[in-house]
Formats: sequence, structure tokens, C-alpha cells
Amino acid sequence: MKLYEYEAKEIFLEHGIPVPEFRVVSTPEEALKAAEEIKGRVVVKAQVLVAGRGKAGGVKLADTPEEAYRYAKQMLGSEIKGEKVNKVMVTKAVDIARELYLSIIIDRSMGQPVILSSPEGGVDIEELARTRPERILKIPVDPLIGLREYSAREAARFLELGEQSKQAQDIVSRLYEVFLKYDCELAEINPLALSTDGKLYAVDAKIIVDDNALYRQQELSGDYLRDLSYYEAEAKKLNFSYVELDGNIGILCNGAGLTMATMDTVYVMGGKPANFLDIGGGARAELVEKALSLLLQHPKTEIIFINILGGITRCDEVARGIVEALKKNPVKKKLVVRLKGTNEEEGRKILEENGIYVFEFMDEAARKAVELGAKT
Amino acid sequence: MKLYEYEAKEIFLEHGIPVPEFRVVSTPEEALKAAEEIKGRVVVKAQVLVAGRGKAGGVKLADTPEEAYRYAKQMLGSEIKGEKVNKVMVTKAVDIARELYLSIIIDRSMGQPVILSSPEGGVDIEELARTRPERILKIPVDPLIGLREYSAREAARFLELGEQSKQAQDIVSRLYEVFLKYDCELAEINPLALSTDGKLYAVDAKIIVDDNALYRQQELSGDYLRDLSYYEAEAKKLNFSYVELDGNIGILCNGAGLTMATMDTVYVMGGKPANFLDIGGGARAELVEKALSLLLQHPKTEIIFINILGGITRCDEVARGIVEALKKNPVKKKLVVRLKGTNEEEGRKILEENGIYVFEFMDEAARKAVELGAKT
Amino acid sequence: MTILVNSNTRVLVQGITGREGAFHTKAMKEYGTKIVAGVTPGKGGSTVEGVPVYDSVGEAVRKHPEINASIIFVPARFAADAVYEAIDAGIELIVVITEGIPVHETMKFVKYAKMNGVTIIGPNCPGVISPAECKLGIMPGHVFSKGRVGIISRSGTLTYEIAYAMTRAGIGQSTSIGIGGDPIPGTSFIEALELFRDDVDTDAVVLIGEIGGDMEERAAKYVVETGYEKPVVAYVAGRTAPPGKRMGHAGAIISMGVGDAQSKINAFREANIEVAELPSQIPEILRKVLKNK
Amino acid sequence: MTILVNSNTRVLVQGITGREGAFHTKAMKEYGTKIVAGVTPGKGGSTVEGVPVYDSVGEAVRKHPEINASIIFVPARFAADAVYEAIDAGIELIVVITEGIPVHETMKFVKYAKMNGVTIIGPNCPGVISPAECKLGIMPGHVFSKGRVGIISRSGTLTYEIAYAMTRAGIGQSTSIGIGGDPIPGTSFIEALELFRDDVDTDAVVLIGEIGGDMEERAAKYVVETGYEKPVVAYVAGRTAPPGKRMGHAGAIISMGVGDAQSKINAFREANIEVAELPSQIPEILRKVLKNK
Repeated sequence: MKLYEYEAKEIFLEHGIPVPEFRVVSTPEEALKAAEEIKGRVVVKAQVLVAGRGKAGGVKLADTPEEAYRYAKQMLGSEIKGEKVNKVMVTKAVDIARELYLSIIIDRSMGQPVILSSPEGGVDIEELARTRPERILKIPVDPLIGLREYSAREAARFLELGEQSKQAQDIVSRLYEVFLKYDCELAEINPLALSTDGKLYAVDAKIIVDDNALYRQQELSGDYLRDLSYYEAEAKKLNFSYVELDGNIGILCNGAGLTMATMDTVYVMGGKPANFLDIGGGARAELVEKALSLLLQHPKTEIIFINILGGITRCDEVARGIVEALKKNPVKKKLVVRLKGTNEEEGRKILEENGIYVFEFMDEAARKAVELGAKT
Repeated sequence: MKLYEYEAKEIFLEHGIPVPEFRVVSTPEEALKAAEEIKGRVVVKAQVLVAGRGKAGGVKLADTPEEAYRYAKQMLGSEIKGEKVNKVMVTKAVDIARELYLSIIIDRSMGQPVILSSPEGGVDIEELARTRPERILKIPVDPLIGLREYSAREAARFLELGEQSKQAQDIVSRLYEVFLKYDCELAEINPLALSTDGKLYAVDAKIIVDDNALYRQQELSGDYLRDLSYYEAEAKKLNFSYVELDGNIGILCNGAGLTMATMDTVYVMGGKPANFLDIGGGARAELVEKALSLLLQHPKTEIIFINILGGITRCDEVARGIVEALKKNPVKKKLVVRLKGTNEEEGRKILEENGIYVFEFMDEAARKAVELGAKT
Repeated sequence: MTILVNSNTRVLVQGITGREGAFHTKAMKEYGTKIVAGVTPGKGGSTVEGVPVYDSVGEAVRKHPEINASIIFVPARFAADAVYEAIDAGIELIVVITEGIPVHETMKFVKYAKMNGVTIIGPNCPGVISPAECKLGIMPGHVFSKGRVGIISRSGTLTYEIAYAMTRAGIGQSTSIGIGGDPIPGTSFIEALELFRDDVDTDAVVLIGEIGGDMEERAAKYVVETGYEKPVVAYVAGRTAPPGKRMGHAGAIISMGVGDAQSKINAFREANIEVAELPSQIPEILRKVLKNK
Repeated sequence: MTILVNSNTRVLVQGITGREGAFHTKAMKEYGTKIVAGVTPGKGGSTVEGVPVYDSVGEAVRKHPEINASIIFVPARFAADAVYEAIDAGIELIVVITEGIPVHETMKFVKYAKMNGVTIIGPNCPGVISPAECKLGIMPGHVFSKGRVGIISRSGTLTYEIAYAMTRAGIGQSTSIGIGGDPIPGTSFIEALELFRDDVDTDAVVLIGEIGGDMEERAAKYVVETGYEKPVVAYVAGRTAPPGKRMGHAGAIISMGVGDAQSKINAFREANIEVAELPSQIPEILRKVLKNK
């Protein structure tokens, strides 16, 4: 789960990482008041989770409170890359002398946390990693030992600071605390700004929390459905893995790998998948019904391709769920069903009794779905 | 550093380990009041650091507040095994159904913490370890991983409890927290009592904190000289290692091993060492003077055997310190000096100019000291 | 010989009294796997499918010193503890079926296992099967058949799909390992490839990858750098997955510019590993590479 | 060959700019030890006794890849961090001179070092010396002389006393290891005995023990159980030490009924290891056992 900038900054503040003074507001009037309180130039920042809000007009420098009011008014209620802006942050504008980069991630290939430190912040770190990797220092941290002081010192030294090096070391240690405490996949400060009066500030803040750890991050997980679309949120409530895509062929499978492979097969054959929907292992009829209902109701989905390989999942349960969903949803959408594995015969019988043809092989079923999808 | 029972129990309380209600008092009147407040039968316990206070009359069961008053009056100001009683604890008497044992120690041979659990508490655990080791379960804890839930569960299960097993598991986890937080060498509950109404209580509590970690245990280290005699405290202030013994031959050396070996040599030759005093490596004249002054002033010390093997320690500095100490302390005590190593010649010269003979070998010097010691 | 599991594998089931644990204990026994004991704290003394249940792994191992593998079905919150318990009891192979373990936990116990010379398969995996010898997992046994091709996969059902296609085509498997869909697997592609390299009963290996991380790229590099002697065939799922979205598995996500399918496919092709466009093509590619050998 | 250190040892001094660090850098250099670099954070770019100083161990090792040993003089509060830094930089031998490190820290870095195949000598130790080749420690070099007897000791000055007696008697040393006076040493008696066992240039070993713990008892058991081929001679300090009192060293304490001198002396004698009554007797006992050999 991604945190909003303001949430990440609140956590930073709590853990002693310096952040420019800020307020989070939901009306232009509040923005005006906040700017007046903060004094001087402020930055108005749309609180959205999508990347690249800066280029999309979601970050504006305001010289006066009135200007802050205007920007807030523009942003609030608007959409940035499809995401509605409900809150903006009004924050003191820092006179920046240099922009630095600091983050802690879980490095999958090393299987452990890694500190990334660069004297060149404010830029796209992925881009920097491609073009000038020598400007990024990577320091692995043994998860059984935790962050060592010397590692924090090394990370800080690489930022090419003078007297602020000690403070930067302290920020690294505190960032690691945050990383551990909130089960982070990523805790990032980009840029970490050195102000013209020689102070360090986390000017932006990004935290991604491991979804698997939300059960022990109760204070955060209250509204973890917030960054999801309606259908995504509905699917999540039902414990499905669901991702929306651009095409018109809905995909419903069991198992993440098979679901992706089914999407890919449809694509290779010339079709466009409308979603990824993995009902997981061992789903009962009721759950299948709910999953299929979701796709039946989804406006963009025209064809639905159900591809089930029964292991723990029983084909008869799937068949019953399909029949049930079709009864409940009077919408007329074309279904392509492939069923294979446990209780296959029974499942096939149930579906055929309800006039649904059952494919044996994935390829021929995919071909059929693509053919139907092209016609609509 | 050993903690008093009441200090350990305060820590237990803070960490959610159940302890029978108690008060710590320094007058009989307060003891009376405490017993009245607690109600019912109470136990009056002398707060001393020496072991075996129970057999020495330092633990008494009082049926009435008046009785508590009497016992407190007896104990306060008295000495238990040479240690003065300044405080007593008045604590609710638990009706004990069973006594259990639980501790966490640092196991030197394994180089890691070990949980010790036994269904037979209230006894001398060393005795139990000798006679029926199968009644003690030892569970090692990897210091890089920390206590695992399953280990706490195993430790609890070995206590042969019924429904309280879950609570015992919780106590193990909390005891481990205490062990870590206070840099303990030992954190012990003996007995852990199961009351007749089915509750668990830490009826006694023992914590030994690693002296090397006192710098980061500020809240504890305020009066860490408290369990020392006057001379021990003086030595500690000067950063010497000093231990008082029963004999009449004072020992002053550099290095713990050499000091012990010097004591042993005196003993093998028929003498009795009065102390262990290790001035450490690289001591300057001033420090040597202070160390020797301490022994010169000590009433039980009759002969002083100085055995220095100069490495980092310079013999001339030692010699100067000796001469200085003799000037400052008009007490007439016989000195035997053996000097060897760095700047040996210079040291010898200084001493001989002041009428002090210098031995070359440890054995002959020890023999001389023993000879002199026997005469006094 | 096969790898990891065979007819000498003696299994402990951790979390045996749970719904999943009990169900798969039955299924594994039916397949012929030697399940000798189970563990559920507080349920010691009972039995599940005729298998004796103990309160702790230590107790189970003392009573059944022949145990050399464990399979873990305990819920995510308690799974890490179960893994430590198995490692500390000296079990050398641990299959972690459990899905949803926080990655901060996984990275610690994976490291601890390596320190102790223990092999972990998973977490969030279907397990490992050496057809006709031992099924230590939740896969449907009937889609596999005994043979001489190894499978290493990040996925469950997709593996069954491909194994089934192989079986129908008469190409059996030596061992099939589901390494799991989490970001940090206990056993990686490279480690599994190493095991198959040394297995005299494996002639070729099928790698089933997916988006997320760079394990496929590293495996490709490993194949090139070590001059891997056995033919390797690959499939990569997720060509149509958008960046930044988790595709079911916790580990299946393209993030910070790393982990898209094309990069993996390219890496395989550069390593002269043939990549199937469709899962159904694996058998014919296998037939071809095995013939050329 | 000698063990641990020899003329090929290339040394890094951690905490080189401190009083102790600078003093002993000079002394070690004078003895002939090859000191190639030093580290003190924030002091990079300076020199001590002609030795270049760096800000970090990583930097020192990159500039001087020949470094294969480190000696640590940093204060107790920062010493554990210095040890991790050296381990992570790949240095295979680390001597920790520092006294006063909390035992909770020591047990962690000792474990971490073992995990990483790194040898730690100390903490709270005088270091290790192979006379005429390399002195990696704070011992006075002149009391030692080159020869064929190994010394393993928990103490400093007592070792010098015994080494000096040996030297005077014409019995030189292959290597003398001060394992340190803390409760948990990085290298134990047994580990040091193993090293001497495999050293062709060592004919006999002197063990200098003291009260506290049961390392002597375990070493005696090890000698018996492995049929240790080289004669071992012992001395145990602390026969007159009272229980429950720390005798200078953090590890020299008889506690919970464990660690008295008599138990150690008995264990040695049962293992047919001759125990000297006085330190001065070591040379004659050595002469006897070497002749019988």
C-alpha cells in the first residue's frame, strides 16, 4: 500500500526526520489560512498516489496566500492521471541549494534491505541508475543484524555534504527505523534538500507498505482500499486479485501465473484482455459467482474468458458458480469456458445442461474468445 | 550489577510480569501502614544483595500488621551476612499451590542466551541441576533472531501447567524483553508461584546487569557502588579491579591473570592474600600511588606484595608511584617489590635510592612476602 | 535420483489440524508420500488421517528421528515462527505453502535458513513433487508423470497446465519445484538449476517465470556463465501486465523499472534459452531440444 | 607456518588516531608488523606513523586490497560497529583489543563473524603474536622468542610472565594467542587448539586458563575425545579467588556453581594434561613433555 505524501511526512516528523512545515487541507479557504500561517512562499501539492503529478500540474509554487488559494481551488476536485484530488498539502517553500537522494528498499535479488544514496536527488532515480550508476551508492543491510552505524555513515558521506554529514547520518538511521516499523517495501526521500541556509529537509516523501503486513499495521490500514477503483475495491473485499486493463475480454482464472498466461495467450492471438482476475485456489461456487458477477457488471468487459485448471479447485463448484452468476445478472455477455482437472466431467455436465459449451484446451478457448472479442 | 528484589519487581511490573502487591519501606511504621493497606497476611523481606537471606532470618511471614511491624523493626538496621538492611519489602502472602522456576541467562559455552525452565521452583537451581538435570529444560535463543514464540511455548509447557500455560508463555516473552532491555546476565523468577486460586506470580525476582553495559542503563546505574565495601568503592572510583579477601598479604599487580597468579603463588607458598588489586595496563605514577595508598590504609593488610611485569606499564612510573605513596602514608607496612620489563633499570634505581629492594623473579618475591606475612 | 524429495523423504506436516493441513495430508498420503507426524501446538496426542500429532516440532523429531522434510500450512501470522522451529529442530528441507507472510519476516528466515544449511521452498508456493515417488505440496498429482525433465516455476496452476501438456505429450518429469510467488523465495531459480545440474536423472529443465524482480535475468546469466550443460526451455507469464500493479502474487509486480516480461524473455533468448510464446508450446520445444542433445 | 599471523599478514588499524591506536601502531611497526592502513571516521586523509588513514574500512580495503587482518582499538561503545564494518569488508582476521564491550553486543558479533567465516580474537585481549614474524597486538614483543610451542591464554601480563620464563629457558613460541578475558571470546580454547593441531611448526601447546565459565573443562574434553596429538601443558589462575566476585576480567567469575579453578585443574589432570602449580614451572614441564614425545 502506498501512503500519501502527507502521511509519509507525518511519520517522518514523528521519527525526527526534518520536513518543511506543512498543512493538509481539503478546501481552498483552508489552503489560504494555511499559507497565511506558514508565512512566505509556499508550495501547493496535490495529494495523489499516481506518479508524475509534478508534470501534470499537481505541484505549484505560490508567492502569496491568495495564489495558494487559487492553486488549491484548481487542484481540489480535479483529476490527475485519473485520480481525484481530495486533499492538497500547503508547505513552506525551501530555498534549495542542492537536491540529494536517500531511500531504503527491499532488494529482491539480494534478499535484504538496501540503502540507496545519491548526491543527485530530485531526479528520476531509475533514470539515474541507467545513465550514471556510479552516482548511486548501494549499501546492503543484513536483516538479522539491522542497520549498522558505519553503514549510515557511509550512506551520508556519499551525499557529499560538509558539516551536515552527521545530520544526514542521523536521517539515514531514522529512515531505517521507519522502514522497519512500518514494514516498508520502500521508504524514500527524493529530494532530500540542502537549503541555502545549510539545513536538510525531506521535501518529498514516499512510503510503500507491504500489503502482507497490513494486519500488523493497524494504524495505517484503515482505508487501504482508497487507491483502488470501484471494481478493484469490490474485488479486494472478496479477497480476489484483480487488476483493470484496457481491453474488452474479461479474464477469470485460478492462480496468478495461469491468469497472466491466459491474458498473454489472448494477446498473442490478437485479443485485448480487460482485466486480471485470479480467484485463487479452492474457490467454492459462491465465490465464483461473485467473481463472475463483477465481470458481468463491468461496463468495459464484452467477452468473458473463464479458464480453470482444477487442482484444489473443483470444476463442478466452478460450473455451479457460473450458472448462478448468469441467473443473477441478466446482462447478456458472451462466455468462453475452459474447464479441466478435478471433477471435470461433472462440471462440464452442469454447464452443458445450461447451454454453455466447455473447451478442453486453453489455446482453442482463447482463440474463440479473441474471435468473439473482435466481432463486438 | 545485582538489582535489589524490589527493583527487579518494579521492572517486572512495568513489563507486565505479575508480581504480588508490595511496598518498599525504611521504617517499621511504614511497614505497619503497608501491611494494613495490602490486607491479609504479608511477607516481610529484607532488601539485601547477598544470597541466602531466607535462612538468615531475612524473610518472615506476618499474620497481622503488628507482626509485620515487629519483623520490620528486627530487620531494619540489622546485618544479614555482613550486609546492612536499609529497606524491607512488605508484600502480599500468596497461597502457593506449586513453585516453578524460570530464568534467562547468558550461556558462556554456547555464546548465547538460554532459557531455563523447571516445574520445580523455589529450590536451589544449581542443586537441582546437579541432582536431577532432566527436570530443567534448556532452550537456546539465537541472539541474531531473538526469542521465538515456539521457544517461549516450549519453556512454558515444561512447567506442567494446565490452563495457565498460555500465561506462562507470555511471562517467558516478557522476561526475555526485560533480559534484552536491561542488558541482563541473568533474569530469574524463583519461584514463579502458582497460587491456590490458579494465578501465576513472580514471588521472587533476581536481575544481574552486565557491568560493561551500565553506560547505556542510566536509569539503573545511579548508585552502582552500593553493593561494595568502602575500599571496593574507592577502588572502583579509581577504575581499579579490586576484591577484598581474608588474608594479610596485600597484592598489587598489573593485569587480572597476573594478579590472580600472584595471589595463588602466595597461597601455594603458604601465605594468605588480603586482596586482589589489578591496576590495569599502562598505569601512571599517580594511579600507582593511589592504589598503593589504598592498601597502606587498609587495616587488615600487613604486608604488601607488588608484582609488576612492565609491557605498556613502565617500571619507572610504578617506582615513582610507590615512593610517592610511602611519603604520603606514614603507616609502617612491609613492602615486597618485584619489577620486570619496560624501563626496569630506571625503576629499580628509583626504588633502591629509597631503600626498597627489588626482586627479579616472582617466586622469590612471593616467598619473601609469605615469610614476612608469617612473622606478623 | 530426482532432487529434493524422493521415496526416502519422511514428512512432518506443520499445521496438520487446520483445514488445509488436514486436506493435503490426506492427498499427499494418497499419492504415496510418507507422512510420519504432524504438529499443532495444543493438539498433541490426537491424530489426523492416522498421522500422530505433536505439540512441537522438537517433540515430533525426537519421536520420529527419520523426519527429513517439513511442509508448513500454518497461517501467515505464525508461519515464520513455524519455519524457525523446523530449522532449529534440524529439518533440512522445509516447504512453506503459506501465502501472505510479510516480506520483512521472509527475508529474515530465508537468511537464517541459509546460515543453517537448510533448504526452504516457498513461501506462497505449491511445493515440490518427484512424480511416483513423493509429493510434498498441494499440486494435483495426476497431472504429473515420471520422467526426465525438471520444472522450476514461480506459479502453481500454470505449472500444472504445462506439466499436464508435457504428460499428455509423453514427456515426464524428474522433479517439479514451485519456488513460490513471493518477492524473496527461499530457493531461487539459480539454486534450483544447480540442483538439476547435478541430477543424473534430469535431461532438461523447464523454467516458468513471470514478471517482477530479476530472477529470470540472473538465471539466464547463470546458464551462460556456467556453461549449463542441460538444455533449458522457458516460459514467462505477464507480457500484458501493466507496471506498478501486483498481479496476484506478492512478487509479480513491475516496479522501479524492473521486472517486465520482455526483459526476461530477451535475457533468456540471449542465453540461447528457447522461450515459448504459449504454454502449450513447451512440449514440442522440449522434444526438439532433447533430440538435438 | 605458525597460525593466524605471519610475515604475510597485512594489517588495518581501526581507531588508529586514538591514543592507544597510535601508540600501538608505532610499537607494532617497530616490531616489524606490516601496517598498511588505518581508519578513523572523519580523519580520512591524515597519517599516523606514516600510515595512511581512511574514513571507512571499505575505503581502506578498496585502496589496499592486500589487507587481511584488522586490529580494533576503538572505544567500547563503538567497537561492535567497528567489528561489523570489518566483517562486511571481507577481512578474515579481526583482533578486538577493546575492553568493556557489553556482552549482549559481543554474542551477536561473534555469531555474525562465525556465519561469515571470520576469525575474531578477543574482545578484551592482548592480541596474537608469531615471534619474529608479526605482532598483532599490544604485548611487549621482547618477552617472546621464535620457537615451536604455541600459547593460548585468557590473560595478558600472565602470558608475558610465562612467555618470558619460556624465552629465558630457551623455549621459543610458534604463535601466542591471547583470546581475551571476556565471558564470550571470539575464538575459544578449542578453536585455538584446532589451529595448533594443524600447524606443522608447533610441537606443544601451553594453555593458560583462569576462573570463570567452563572453557578449560571443554578444552580438556576436546583433547581426550579427539586424541589430540600434541602435548598440552596448562596453568590455571584464580585458585584463591572467592565465588561471586569478578576478578578484573569480565569473564573471571565463579557464578552459579560454575568456574572455580579446582574444577578446571581436575579436568586437565583427568585429560592427562600436566598442570603447573606456579607459572614458573611451565618451562621445565614443557622440557619434559617435549623430550618424552
